[in-house]
Amino acid sequence: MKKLINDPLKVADELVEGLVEAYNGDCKHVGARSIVKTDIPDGKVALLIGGGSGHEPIYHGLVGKNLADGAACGDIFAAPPPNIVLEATEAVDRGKGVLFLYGNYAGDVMNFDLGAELADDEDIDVRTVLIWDDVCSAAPDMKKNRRGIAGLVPIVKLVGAASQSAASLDELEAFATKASLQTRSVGVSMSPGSIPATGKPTFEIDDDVIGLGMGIHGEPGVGEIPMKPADELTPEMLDLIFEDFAKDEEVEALAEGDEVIVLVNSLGATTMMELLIVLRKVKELLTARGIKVYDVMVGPFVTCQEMAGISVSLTRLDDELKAAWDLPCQSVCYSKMEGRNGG
Amino acid sequence: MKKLINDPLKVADELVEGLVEAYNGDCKHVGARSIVKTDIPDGKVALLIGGGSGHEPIYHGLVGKNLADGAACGDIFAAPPPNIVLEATEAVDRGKGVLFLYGNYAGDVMNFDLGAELADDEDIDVRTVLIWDDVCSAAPDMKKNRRGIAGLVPIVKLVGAASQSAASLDELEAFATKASLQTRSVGVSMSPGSIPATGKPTFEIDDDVIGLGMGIHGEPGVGEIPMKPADELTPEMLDLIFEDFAKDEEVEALAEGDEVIVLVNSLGATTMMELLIVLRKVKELLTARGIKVYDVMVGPFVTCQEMAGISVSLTRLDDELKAAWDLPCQSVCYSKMEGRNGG
Amino acid sequence: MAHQTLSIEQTRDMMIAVAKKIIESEPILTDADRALGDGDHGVGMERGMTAVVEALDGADFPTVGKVMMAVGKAMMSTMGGASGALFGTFFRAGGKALGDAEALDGEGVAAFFPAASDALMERGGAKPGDKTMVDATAPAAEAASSVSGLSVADALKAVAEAAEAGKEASKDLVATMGRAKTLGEKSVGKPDAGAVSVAIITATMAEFAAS
Amino acid sequence: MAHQTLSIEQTRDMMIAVAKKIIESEPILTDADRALGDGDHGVGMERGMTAVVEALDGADFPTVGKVMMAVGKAMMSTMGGASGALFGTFFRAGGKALGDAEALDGEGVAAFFPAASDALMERGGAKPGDKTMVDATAPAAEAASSVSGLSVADALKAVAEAAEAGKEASKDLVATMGRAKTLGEKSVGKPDAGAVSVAIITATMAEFAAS
Ligand SMILES: Nc1ncnc2c1ncn2[C@@H]1O[C@H](COP(=O)(O)OP(=O)(O)O)[C@@H](O)[C@H]1O
Ligand SMILES: Nc1ncnc2c1ncn2[C@@H]1O[C@H](COP(=O)(O)OP(=O)(O)O)[C@@H](O)[C@H]1O
Ligand SMILES: [Mg+2]
Ligand SMILES: [Mg+2]
Ligand SMILES: [Mg+2]
Ligand SMILES: [Mg+2]
Repeated sequence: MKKLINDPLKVADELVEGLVEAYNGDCKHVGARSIVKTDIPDGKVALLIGGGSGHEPIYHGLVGKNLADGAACGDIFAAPPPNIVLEATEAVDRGKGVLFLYGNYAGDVMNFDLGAELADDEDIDVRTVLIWDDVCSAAPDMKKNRRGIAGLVPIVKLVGAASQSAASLDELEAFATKASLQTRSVGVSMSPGSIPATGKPTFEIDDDVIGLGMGIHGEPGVGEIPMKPADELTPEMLDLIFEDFAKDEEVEALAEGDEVIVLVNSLGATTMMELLIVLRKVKELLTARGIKVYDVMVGPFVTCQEMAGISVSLTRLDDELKAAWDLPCQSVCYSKMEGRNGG
Repeated sequence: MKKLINDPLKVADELVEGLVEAYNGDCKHVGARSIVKTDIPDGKVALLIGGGSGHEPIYHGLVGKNLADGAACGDIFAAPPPNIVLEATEAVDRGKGVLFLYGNYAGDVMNFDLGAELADDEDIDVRTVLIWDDVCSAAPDMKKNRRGIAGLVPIVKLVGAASQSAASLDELEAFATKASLQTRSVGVSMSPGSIPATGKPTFEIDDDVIGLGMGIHGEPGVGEIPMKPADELTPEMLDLIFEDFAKDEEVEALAEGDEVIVLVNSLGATTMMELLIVLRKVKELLTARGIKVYDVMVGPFVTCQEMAGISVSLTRLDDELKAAWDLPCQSVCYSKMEGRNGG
Repeated sequence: MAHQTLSIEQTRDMMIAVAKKIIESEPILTDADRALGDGDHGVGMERGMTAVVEALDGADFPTVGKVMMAVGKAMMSTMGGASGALFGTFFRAGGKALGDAEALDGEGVAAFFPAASDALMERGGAKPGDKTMVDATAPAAEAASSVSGLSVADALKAVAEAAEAGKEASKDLVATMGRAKTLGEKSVGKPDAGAVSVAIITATMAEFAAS
Repeated sequence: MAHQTLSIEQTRDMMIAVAKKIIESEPILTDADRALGDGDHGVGMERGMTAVVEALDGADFPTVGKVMMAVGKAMMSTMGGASGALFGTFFRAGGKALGDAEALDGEGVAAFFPAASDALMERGGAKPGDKTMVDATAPAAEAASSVSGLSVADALKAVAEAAEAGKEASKDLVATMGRAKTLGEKSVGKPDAGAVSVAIITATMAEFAAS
């Protein structure tokens, strides 16, 4: 795969420099590889996100107006080191503490935890809420072992909105925990992306199969299933989500009258055309169950280079989450006007 | 390339159905294959866009709040037939006439013109403004023969905003003509997309070359150049744009103090990572010339399936265009809050 | 025996025969467009002519002109792309030129093809020599201008021969218009896909009138 | 001749020697991680140890513990990924356990490895048998617990032998943690990449102390 880059080892640094330019002054580059908003008000409870690079527009693309205050960026597919986490934490802190909100991957947890320890040495109050929305990566009773995938986007959107008015770190932590708990995703992979530095594929998969529940780096999921039409695959994906809401004691089953945010995400090379064809079926299946669509997100939000594949995420909303959703937001990854589509 | 679709011949119809669901009630399906806003106020000067499908999120993804009122959608890579154009025209008309705004391709011009003739039979006042921003597709003195590429997105954004308050079709036509005239793009191709119905590539290109100025369907441009680093390619692309503004008698050369919208577009498989690395260089080159960046758009807006390649577009703004830009907008293709990044 | 004139019903049945012939020729048209264009002409014509059969089969028309306009409307509204608009324009303009005639004769043929070909050139901006369907329609129109005295059978025979000759001559031309990839010199030696369609359409009309 | 104790400077030079040895071993580590993991361990360790050399070369430290903590900080802040945090934790915790000692002796070795290995297990959640670097650090810690009476040379010799044995034993284990692709049974027969790093680190420390 031809890639428009310069030094393959400087890709992560250069893309973050470009990201700062995309914000055109609303964000600045901090420390080794962090991006932070320029106008965080004093006394704001801060929201810090982050993770490995190479999955753009997340993670760092979710810094923005009514979104995250900053992001600690790792190298390609690698967690940000603790010193970078510390630099970002110090830059976003306004005396009310900092919420770490990121996807549940071993490397990220270890590095963010070390960063939190370093921040603690600086007397900065840090809490962590992990995102583990990928229902195919562990059973419901082991859900804290699950990976974080595209569900991160609606979660950060909601928590970012809540952080604008959160009275305390406790309050924001509780809100984020609820948003994370109510978000579940299922992903499928069709072909790998390539590693920028080597050009090598991130994993192998046969032409006639789909990796059901496979992770965005090729991590194992439910297993391989035959390639099939969108209208046959979509129900299988949604059933896994419905099943998970039903089996998990910590949440109610999805029921008639529930309102959800629907996210249909492309992992990179899968086209908007395909996402829309899948969305069409998702809407049909939700309507059949009497589940209301509060708003829709569709596009490439969580990618792995030119990987082909999609994920479907549902976030169940209550009135508090709806109010947070309705806030407008602006970022490289996701922007919206006040309100919602169809509102 | 594996594609998540159903009947390959129904792709265009099904994706438009999905698009309607993405709007969650803000848009409706009209006639054979048009999408139209549900809340077009009486007496509004209407804005109609359209073109072939398969390039999502454009064209039909630019219908929305403060954007286009409707879109006439063709089959994959094919212009919408005149009857579809007529159906869309009748659906958006509110008695003040309809502006057709679309990319300059022979098939589209013929079909939209026929549609305009049919609309004229129905006493609907129609004007047409063509988008021909691709500077590599014809010399400045032949610019009406140029193809329309990614510059369509900022143009529709601006004209959509202006259409909210345009007093007459004349006024909107003049505004659109100015926005189109001030927008210039250069594209490069690295690898083809595939035709959904056949799986065949849309064109062939060697592994070690880039198609400079090649069209989004593989149309001929400046020619093939060796594959090179982003920081070497980007100046070549921008120079072609600067040169064009300088050579074209109809516009002033880009000069110190000018303010522009910068769009770095992916044709599909090219990653946001690469777009940001290119944007970084674009910003450096504009700054060196004293050209101010008013706002930035970066992402896959005008695609051709999983084609690899990018385009860079510049739109020079005056106060009238700036005011239109600052309006918020909401659509599947592009959404923003009030104001601008860095504003 | 060869027809002197064609009634409205006969004209309708002639165009149904034309449509079926084109549908059957899809592979030839696909190959022609694949060689020089983007390869979708055969499928597009098949889609358009299938709609033509649906529109004409068992339908009644007040004039022969309305039959031709129905052909144009069906193609225009189902084919999409450049050629849908072009063939739609061709048959609609030709049909209009037939006025309120209730039979097709040599005079009708002499009125139809020049009007149809001129409207096509007007719509598409192509001139003879650009290696488009115009290289078949222009000679056909030229031939038609001198057939007003003949039977519809002889008139269509002359038109079909001219279209066939034009299609053959298009092999030596260099492609320039309306294609994804402009092949320039590489296109020499192969006929233009749209010209092939025009030759098949006129040949089938002539055959029908002769039978 | 073998050292009884190592001064602060000698400890610093020992860790510089360790860093250079790892940098030189990059291909071995890359292969090991490519076989079982995502293949980036060699490059990561090279990046981390290059930073270690920069941090230690010509620098003065108040205690031997601070030398080790500097090693941990350099690795932690440049490697990224799981192993950066893990090695950072390992050396920082071990260094803290050395208190304000101004020389490294058998007692120091006995304090360093158990503290370092426990903190590593605490951080990563892996236990012996999970086929991680823990399968080299845990035996090393075990061996270290009984060397407080020995010279630093003999103490590190015992630790290195245990780490080497643990690395070898890791070949028979089934991989379960911290990898993009979990290979399960397929991983049997090959040593864990991190365990290979630990074996090289301890062996180089022992060599230095023995010389
Ligand atoms: N501008 C034009 N004027 C006349 N004929 C044209 C023009 N552009 C294309 N054609 C005809 O259309 C044919 C191609 O038709 P088709 O493949 O169905 O549409 P498209 O070119 O949109 O793929 C060409 O072989 C040529 O005869
Ligand atoms: N949870 C863990 N506990 C202990 N060691 C681990 C853990 N996860 C990974 N490792 C060690 O890290 C090594 C891989 O390191 P490296 O490839 O540099 O990082 P990554 O796993 O992020 O690619 C493995 O061989 C293993 O020894
Ligand atoms: Mg064609
Ligand atoms: Mg075509
Ligand atoms: Mg690794
Ligand atoms: Mg790794």
